[in-house]
Formats: sequence, C-alpha cells, structure tokens
Amino acid sequence: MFRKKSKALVAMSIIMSALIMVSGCGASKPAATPTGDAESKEPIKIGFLGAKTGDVAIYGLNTLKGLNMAVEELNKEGVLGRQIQLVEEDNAGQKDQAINITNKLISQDKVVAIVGDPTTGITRVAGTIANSKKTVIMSAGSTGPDVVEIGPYVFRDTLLDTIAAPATMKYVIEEKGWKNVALITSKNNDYSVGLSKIFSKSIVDNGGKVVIEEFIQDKDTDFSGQITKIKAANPDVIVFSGYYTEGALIMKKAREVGIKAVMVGGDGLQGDDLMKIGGADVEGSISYAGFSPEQPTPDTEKFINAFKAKYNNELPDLFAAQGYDALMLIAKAIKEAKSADPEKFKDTLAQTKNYEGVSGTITFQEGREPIKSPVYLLEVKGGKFTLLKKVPVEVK
Amino acid sequence: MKKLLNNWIVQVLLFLSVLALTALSTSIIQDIIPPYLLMIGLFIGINLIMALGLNLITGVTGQLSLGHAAFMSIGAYASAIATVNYDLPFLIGVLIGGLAAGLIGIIIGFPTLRLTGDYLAIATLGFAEIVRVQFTNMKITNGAIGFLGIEGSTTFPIVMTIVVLTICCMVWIENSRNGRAMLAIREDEIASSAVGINTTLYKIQAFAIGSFCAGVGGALFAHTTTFIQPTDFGFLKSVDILSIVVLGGLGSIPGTIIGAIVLTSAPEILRPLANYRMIVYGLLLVVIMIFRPYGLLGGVNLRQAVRRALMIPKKKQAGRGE
Amino acid sequence: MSLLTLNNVTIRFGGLTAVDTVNLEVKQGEILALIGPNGAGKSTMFNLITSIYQPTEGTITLEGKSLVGVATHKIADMGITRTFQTIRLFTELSVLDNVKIGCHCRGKAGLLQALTRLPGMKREEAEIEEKAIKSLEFLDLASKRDEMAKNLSYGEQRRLEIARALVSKPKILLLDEPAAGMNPQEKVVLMEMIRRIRDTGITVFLVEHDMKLVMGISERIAVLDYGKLIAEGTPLEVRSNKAVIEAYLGSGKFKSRIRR
Amino acid sequence: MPILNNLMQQLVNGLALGSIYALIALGYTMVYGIIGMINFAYGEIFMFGAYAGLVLALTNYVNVYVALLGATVITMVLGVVIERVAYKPLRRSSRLSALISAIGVSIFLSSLMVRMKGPNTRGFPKLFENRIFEIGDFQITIYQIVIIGVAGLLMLGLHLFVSYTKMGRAMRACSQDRDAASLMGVNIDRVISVTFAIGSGLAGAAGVLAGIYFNAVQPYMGLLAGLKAFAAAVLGGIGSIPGAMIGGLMIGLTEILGITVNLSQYKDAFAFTILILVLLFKPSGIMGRKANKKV
Repeated sequence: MFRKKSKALVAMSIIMSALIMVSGCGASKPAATPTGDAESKEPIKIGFLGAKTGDVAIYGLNTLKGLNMAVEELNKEGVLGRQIQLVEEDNAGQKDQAINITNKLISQDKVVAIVGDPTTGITRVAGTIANSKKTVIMSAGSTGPDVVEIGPYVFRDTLLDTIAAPATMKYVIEEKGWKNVALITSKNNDYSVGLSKIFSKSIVDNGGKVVIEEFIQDKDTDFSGQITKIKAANPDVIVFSGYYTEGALIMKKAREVGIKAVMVGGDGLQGDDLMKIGGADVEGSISYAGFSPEQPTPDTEKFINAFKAKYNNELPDLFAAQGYDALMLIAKAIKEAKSADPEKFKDTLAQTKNYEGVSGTITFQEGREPIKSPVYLLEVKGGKFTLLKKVPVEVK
Repeated sequence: MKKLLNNWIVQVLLFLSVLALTALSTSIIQDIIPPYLLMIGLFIGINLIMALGLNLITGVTGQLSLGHAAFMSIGAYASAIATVNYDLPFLIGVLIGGLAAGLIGIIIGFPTLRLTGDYLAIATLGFAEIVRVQFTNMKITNGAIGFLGIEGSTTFPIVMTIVVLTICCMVWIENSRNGRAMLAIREDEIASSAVGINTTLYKIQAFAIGSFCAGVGGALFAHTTTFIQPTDFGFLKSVDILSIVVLGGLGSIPGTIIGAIVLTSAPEILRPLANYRMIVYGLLLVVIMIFRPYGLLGGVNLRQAVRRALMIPKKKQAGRGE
Repeated sequence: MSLLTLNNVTIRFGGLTAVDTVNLEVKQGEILALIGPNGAGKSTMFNLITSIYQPTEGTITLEGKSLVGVATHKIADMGITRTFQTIRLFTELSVLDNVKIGCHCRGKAGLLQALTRLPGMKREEAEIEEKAIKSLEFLDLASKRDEMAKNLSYGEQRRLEIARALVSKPKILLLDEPAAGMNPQEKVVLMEMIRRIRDTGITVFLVEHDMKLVMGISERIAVLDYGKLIAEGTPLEVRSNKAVIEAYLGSGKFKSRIRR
Repeated sequence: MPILNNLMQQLVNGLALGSIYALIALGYTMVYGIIGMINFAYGEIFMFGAYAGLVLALTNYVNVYVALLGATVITMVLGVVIERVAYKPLRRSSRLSALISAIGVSIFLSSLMVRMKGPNTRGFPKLFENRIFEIGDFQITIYQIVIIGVAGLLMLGLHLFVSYTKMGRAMRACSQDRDAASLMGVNIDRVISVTFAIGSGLAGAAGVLAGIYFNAVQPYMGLLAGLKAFAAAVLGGIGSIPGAMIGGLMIGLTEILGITVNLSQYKDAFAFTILILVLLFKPSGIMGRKANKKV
C-alpha cells in the first residue's frame, strides 16, 4: 500500500515538473497561424520535414527558422489571397519517421508542398513518396546525387558542389599558390564524403598534391591526433569538406599546436557558428556560397536584419537562408501559376530563372537541378565573411 | 473432429490457410486505409519481427543484447546487395538478409556468448559500433553516402504475413524442447547444465534465430525506405528495439506485440506535442517502468486472464496497454 | 559392483587443497552418504563429479568411462543428476516445466522438429509430459503442476528439485543436503522417498548434515575432514571409528553440527 | 627522430583524451559497483555538467574553479534527483527495467537541453589563457596539463575517500552485500545517494573540463562519450576505481594511436575492438576481481 502511494507520488511529481518545464519553455514558441482571415479562404498548407530532435536537429531547426520567416513575410500580403500555414513535423533524422511524416503531410494534412529535409538521404526517401503522390517537395540542403532525378515534383535550392568546388581549388592553388594540401573528410557525413571526392580530383587537376588525408566524424570533439599528424606533414592549406562546427573545432586545435595554414572548405562552412566557436582561429578561412554578405541584395539584407530581430540577434546560416528561399520560390510559383495545385505550379517552379534569393541567384536547369550564379568565394575577416572573388557560372 | 485436428497434414494446411488469409485480408486493408496509417502499420510489423527476435535472445534466453541494430543493418545491406547488384527476387533477398545476419550472429556468438550479463551487453554494443564503422568504410555499401536504388518492394501484406509466420515460429519454439532449454538458461545456467542442457549451443541457437529475425526486419526496412545509410542503424535503433521488448514484458510474445504497437506509434501519437515530443517520450519510458517494471504484460498469464475475463461477463479486456 | 570410482582425486584452489587424494567407490544400488564439517569439501566433491570443477589430480570414472574433462551438460546424459545445496530451480517457470526440462537429456527434438511439429516430435513431447507427471506423482507434487516454482514451500521446492533430477532416470542421483530446512515430519517423508528412489534401481549418493537421517537410511557412510577421507564403512563402523570420534570430539564445530 | 616525437606528442594527446573518459568511467564504475546497475543517463549528466559550466562561465564573474565547482554541485543534485525519481522505485525489479528507465532519463535530458539551449554546438569561453610548453620537439598545452592533473587528483581523492572514510567503508560494504550491510546498520539509501552524488559530480566536472579542452558543448555530446566511458569502465574491470582510470586512458590512447597509424576512419571501432578482445581473454576486465563460480 505504502509503496503504491510513493510510486503515485513519484509519477505525480514527474508529470508536474514536466508540465512546469513545458510551460516554461513554451513562452518562446511562436504562435501557430491558423488565422481566421476575413477572406475566409482556406490557408495553403506547406509541410516542413526535418529533424527537430536527434543529432541532426541543428540543420532541421535552422531550416525551420528560415521557413518561419518566410511564412511571416508571405502572410503579410497572402498568397492568392490566402494565408500560408506551416505544418511542422519532426522526423528525428530517422527514415522510417520521415516516411510516416511524408504520408501524413500529404494524405492527412493535404499540404501542397513540402520543404525539407536538409539531408540528402531523407530527401531521397521522402521525395519518392511525394513524387508518387504528386506533391512538390523542395529540399533546402541536399547536395548528393539522385535527388531531382526522382521525378518532376522533386526540387532543391542548394548550391551544387560540382561547379563551386573546382573553382575554389583553382583559386587556392593558382592564385594563392598553396599546392600541398591536407584534406580532411568527415567520414559519417555524406555531404563531406561527396565533396571530398570533388576536392581531391580538382586538387590534382590544378597541379596540387594531397600530402595528407585525414578522417574525422561529425560530432567528434577531439582532433588532437589528426592535427598532430597534419602538423608533421606541414601542408600549405587545410581543406575540410564538412560543416562549420567541426571546421571551427579543427582550426582551434590547429592554431593551438602552431599550424599556420588556413582552412578552405565548401558551403558547409557557411554558418555564423564558425566564427562564434572558432573566433580568431578561423580568420582567413575560405569557403564559397551563393551570395555575398558584403554586396547583399536588398532582399538579403532585409532577411538578415529581420532574422536577427526575430531570433535574438542570431545570424542566419546557410540552412536558414535556403529554407527561406525554398518557401519563397514555391510561393512565387503558386502566384504565377495562379493555382495552389502542385500539378500546375510545379511546372512554373521548374521554369524559375535568375531568382534573386537570399542564398543566391537561383536558376533551375533542365531537369530541375539548381544553379546558383555567380558563386562567391568568401574569406573570414574580422569575424565576418567577406568577399574574395566572384566566379560566374554558365547556365545551360 | 479433435482427431482430425491432430493430423499433421491437416495442421499444415490449416497453418497455410491462416497465412493465406492474412495475406488476403491485409491486401484488402491496404486499399482501404490511408497511406499514413498503413505505413505506421508496416513499421509496426517490421519492428515487431525484429523485436520478436530480440525477445528470444533477451526475454527467453536471458542474454542482454545491445547490438540488435547491427544485425538489422547486416540484413539490410545483404538484401540490398542481393536485389540490386545481383538482381535476385525480393523475397530471396529478404531470405539472404536473414541468413547473412544469422550467420554473423553465430560467428559472433561463439566467442561473445561466453560472457554473461552486462559484459555481454557491452560486447554486443561494441560489436554493433564496429559493424557500423565497417559499413561506413566499405566500398560496396557506398559508405556514408548510402546505398542507392533499392526497389521499394516491401508491402503491407508481405510484412504482415512474415509477422504471422514469425509469431507462429516463436510460439512453437517456446513450446518445444529447445524453448524450454532456453528458458532454463535464463533462469539458472548452472542448474541447466546439470540437467544436461548444452548452454552454449542453445544460446547460440537463440542468438542465430534472433539475428535472423533482425536481418529479415532490416531487409524489409531497406526495401521500404529504398535507401539506406550506416547512420540508420545506430545505437539508438538497438535501444528502440530493446525498449519494445522490455516495455511489453520480457519473454512475453503478446507483450512484445503490444510493445511494438505502443512504441512504434507513440512518436506518431505524440506528434501534436511537437517540440516536447521526445521529452514526453523519455518521461513515458520512466513512468511505465516505475508502474510496470516487468513490462506492460510482464507477469500476466494471458491465458488465465482471458479465461477469467470470459467467465465473468465484464467488458474488461485482458492486458490492455495504457 | 562399483558404479562410480574416484581415484586419488585432488583439487586445489590457489594454495587451498579442498579435496585431497580421495579414493572412493560408489556401488550399484546403494545409498551412500558423505558427511563432514562445513568446508570439508563435500559440495566440492559433487562439483568434481558433475564436472563443474576439474580435478587437479586423479581420475573419476563412471562404469569405466572417465568424467574428467567431460562437458558439464554431458554428465546428465551419462547418468548422473544432482540437486543443489542452495535450491536452484527455474523459479519463473511452472512446476511441470521444471520437471520437463529435467528430461532434456533424454529428448532428441531439435530446432527443425520444433518448427515442423511432425508427429514424431509430438510423440516425444507427450512422452516427456508423461514422464514428468509420473515423476511429480512420485514426489507427491502432481497437484502443484501448474504452480510457479517460486510459489512452492521450501520443502516442496526441495522435492521438486529431486523430481527434476529423477525424471531422466539417472544411474546415480547426487543429493546435496536434501533435508536442509525441512521440519521433522518432512524429513521422515524424505527418508522414505530416498529409499523408494533406491528401490527403483537408482543409486543414491548424498551429502547431509542431519545425522539421524544419514544413520537412518545410509548403507555406507564416508567421512570427509579437511578434504581428506578419514573413514568409510557402514553406519555402525563409522560411528565407532576412532578417527571419526576424534574429529567429532576434537572439533567443536563438527560436534555442534551433529546435534542439529 | 620525427616519428618518435610524433609518437610522444600523440601519447600526450591520448592521455588528455583518456583522462576525460576516465573521469566519466569513474562514475559508471561506482554506481555499478554499489547497486549493480548501468546508469545509462550518465553521458547526459556529463553533458549537463558541461552546459552548467558554460552558463556559469558566460556570467563573466566566474573563474574556472567556480565554474568547475558550480557544475559539480549542480550535477550532484541532478544525479541524486534522478536516482530518487527514476531508479529507486526499480531497485528491486529486474536490471533491464532500470536500464530502460535510465534510457528514458537519457532521452529526456538531451531533448530537454535541445529545448532549453538549442541543438547548436556552443563554444566555451576561455576561462584561462592557453599556454604551450615545448619539451624538446613535442608540446604540451596548459589545457592538457590541467585535464590530466585534475583527473588524476579527483581519482586519487576518490580512492582515498572510498578506502579511508566511514562512508567509503559503507560503500564498499554495500558493494559486497547490500542486505548484509543494511543489517549492520548502514543506511543504504544514503550510501546510494552519496554514490550518485559523487559519481554525477565527477561527470559534471568532466563535462566542464571537456568543454574547456574541446571548446565545444552540445546536447548530444553525452551519448558517445558515455558509451566509450562505459566501455572504459568495463575494460578496466567494472567496480574498480584504478580500473576505470586505466580503462579510460587505454581507450583514449588506443583512439589516438589508431589515428597515428593512419586508420582514423576506424577510430570508433578501435576502442570497442580492444574492449571485446580484453573481455574475451579476461572477462572481468583488466583490474576486475575474478568472480568465482559459486555453486
């Protein structure tokens, strides 16, 4: 009897504390927007697919931040006189949950388009379903192969590495004269593995040499072993194909042991956290992006300012920018097609040319593969990404 | 009548007709219910197949394994290689997935099953990590980039038929000389060997069958998602499957079924909680364990409970979760 | 005729010699008791016979076949089963299942049979069940067959352990302190039971502290002290053996044990 | 001899990494030794410690010692609360129920931290200036010295505490036989609480040290660190304090040496391969007592 009572007490206290915590955290949650607009036209539903929990949550949550910005902005005027309503679901980075969510969003919530997932793997899985159910899906981060090939409803608005990475290596080797390269790959990150392949080919093509190749894993924190070896190999430059968090940590360690070489990487390094974590140690790092923060289009500037205002002075990262653009592109296509029917606006969307998004100027090629032109090479200077070089890209 | 039912051929026919009925009814259901629910049902089925395998290892034989996802991944990759690289039919691929996992289970089992309790747990955990790293670095699996181009051949009727088949096999094993030996090992290893049970043999048998089930589950998973990466089979996947078995009630087949239903649909049911979903999920695990430490159906004799429920004409159902 | 022969058996754990050059024969069809103070090495002897421990020196043979180095689980098949000093039942299983498991070494069905359920397997299952029920009836536990083993009383648990060991029809039954924790009435019943077991042709070898029981049923008694066999003979002989008396009187521990 | 210098440098790297594993492993070993349960939420306590240190360090008024102490105290309380709420009701249940409960706590804590602080990796403010000492051709940073030093001191302190204090004696008694200890007048609840407090405190301290050394704090940092620390505890012989230290150092060194011999992509497999090999040849771990089979 006593034991039962104490158990009940324990459970009560757990539930109570959970409630308190939930209500405490709840304050910061943006209000959902099922607006009772005077037009009383049903809102256009857009699904968000991405991880809000689990170890890839950061990419999903950042995409979502950008997405929410876009919703807010679009709803000031409405799209075709209707409001945009975002249906967010968390797939925790797991494919089975992603499948369930994609089905739910399409068959239950009746969304017309899905934005997400930031990772290539889940996009392929969700893309197959969305395509077969004739719902537009736009990934705001996937860079791997075999995504848009799934079918006419699958899009992405990322900067593809096949163009930007060789241009970057050409610049590094020819203009900077850094021929001896230390190449670091994050072995459990598909983006990094794919990008490293492109990097190592273009290093050789441009007359450079990979003097040492090292591997890390995403979420690693200790790089002392790799850095010690890199120091011994004495490279001119460190090329890292992964994301900004690991990039910053690698550079911290490198500077700690006295390596002077700078880091060069892909658009995965585009994140304010690179400087936040890396501080002075990432000064001089070179990476590429679809936009230049020094010569921002008015839209980009507006976006950055609004983002900072909304999210506690935080700067948007690449995922936030691409998430924002993804929805804006979809909304534009809906407006132009004058229809929220995916079967109709998907064609309008596929014909997008030179759209000036906040993550770059986007053109969808034949087959919906995006091109962002020009590509900007950026250097970290004074804790900011600054323009180094503009590389135009040919649009077929 | 009773005599007829005891005839082996009649029983086989009966069993086959149950399988056929399952396949038939599920393919009708498939067309009626919305795809969202159907997919949840499908994943419940896949998780259940894997959980039944783990139940045999951990629940029946008492060997704590924290590496079930490794066997799942072996089955997934083996079947994918079979159907994609060698153009074998889907069901053969599933069988190959199961056999590959079972075989590796035996190879791993020989040395590690000498360990007991938590030492075995950590060894299986370590093994799973090694497998994951191996798949990340192999050419044929395409590393972190993932294995592409798997046909989406898994269907609801196939999964459900395999589920029924698995449940039947598990019930038969448990009610046989083998199953009793496995239960005895869980209860007391020394007494088991004193009555002549070759403990190593039966542990490996359980491990092999359990791994086979995980491999089959993995194969079905791969042919559902059509694309697999090593990160799909991390430690947390093993934990998911173990949670199903423990939550349902260790060693209880109906418990495992309930566990699979509850835990596979819990993240979906909890979806409205949005950002607090995983927080609540964590709490839920704790609360269920505090109130039902032996699992939802642990220590419930289902046959007795049903009999009691039938004798007293009350609507109360036996052993309902939640 | 000698059934089980221990020849110069010695086992050392580190520096401690638990059993020291013991020579002992267990004869077909007898009731033999092994007595001695706590820590004399009695249970260790049983563990040596059932191959849980391996002797450092010496040989153990059953009908001429060596038991040294034989895997523990094969011992039961060869015809030796046992009970344990601290009861080791399969507590979460039913009484009937406990006894059925005792039949394990007499069964043949493997995984294939379990999954095909051919008539042969069912016949075997039926036989096992029949044997198990008979064994339960023999030990007066038939009415408890569906109870969980953990719910039995202490005396019932002891009997269940014997039933489990008996069901495979061993040549020798090793009983490790079967009367421990029993009340006087239960002990009387137990004595009767042990005799009946012997009457079915099974040799009984027991370790016991209860002198009344030992003297009452044993045909021969062996006395172990500090790992050495100090006496062997009929109850009458042992009772009047000088070495035994010395050990009994000389060791306060042992004396108190006798009275119990 | 550049290779030798490189090796020396790698040994230092391995020692520093190993010290962090060792600190977490200590907590595992203590809890396991006394109540025989795997506290799976341990990695998350480590993570909470790191965040507590971060929050304290960001207040600007705090130096490294205060951050370390504050995080230790916070995680001590956290550990005790977790034990009371999630484990104590399950003390008499099967080991697996407690394990699942611990997994629940672990999911709860990491998801809670994501809600509270976001999923980003956060940098750790410099609590003191880094300095590099050159010894011959290899260098050791002040961070590495502090990590190895603090870890060594905490371990020594713990060893002395368990060996020579009354509470330590009670702990050892509980690890031998909890019921007997209880009959001898040892307050089991208190011993377990103290065990959880000390173990969690160590994990919290390790969290702050890891935050300073790696300069990174992340809500999911606990999982892999916890698994490896658990492996370290088993490797060294679970229940043994010097064992946890040796196990932690061994795993740290193995990882770094794996990188040194050009197998960095297999780094995580290394630790576990060594673990399995050791278990197979010496199942009770390096320093573990051999459990005699009692019949």
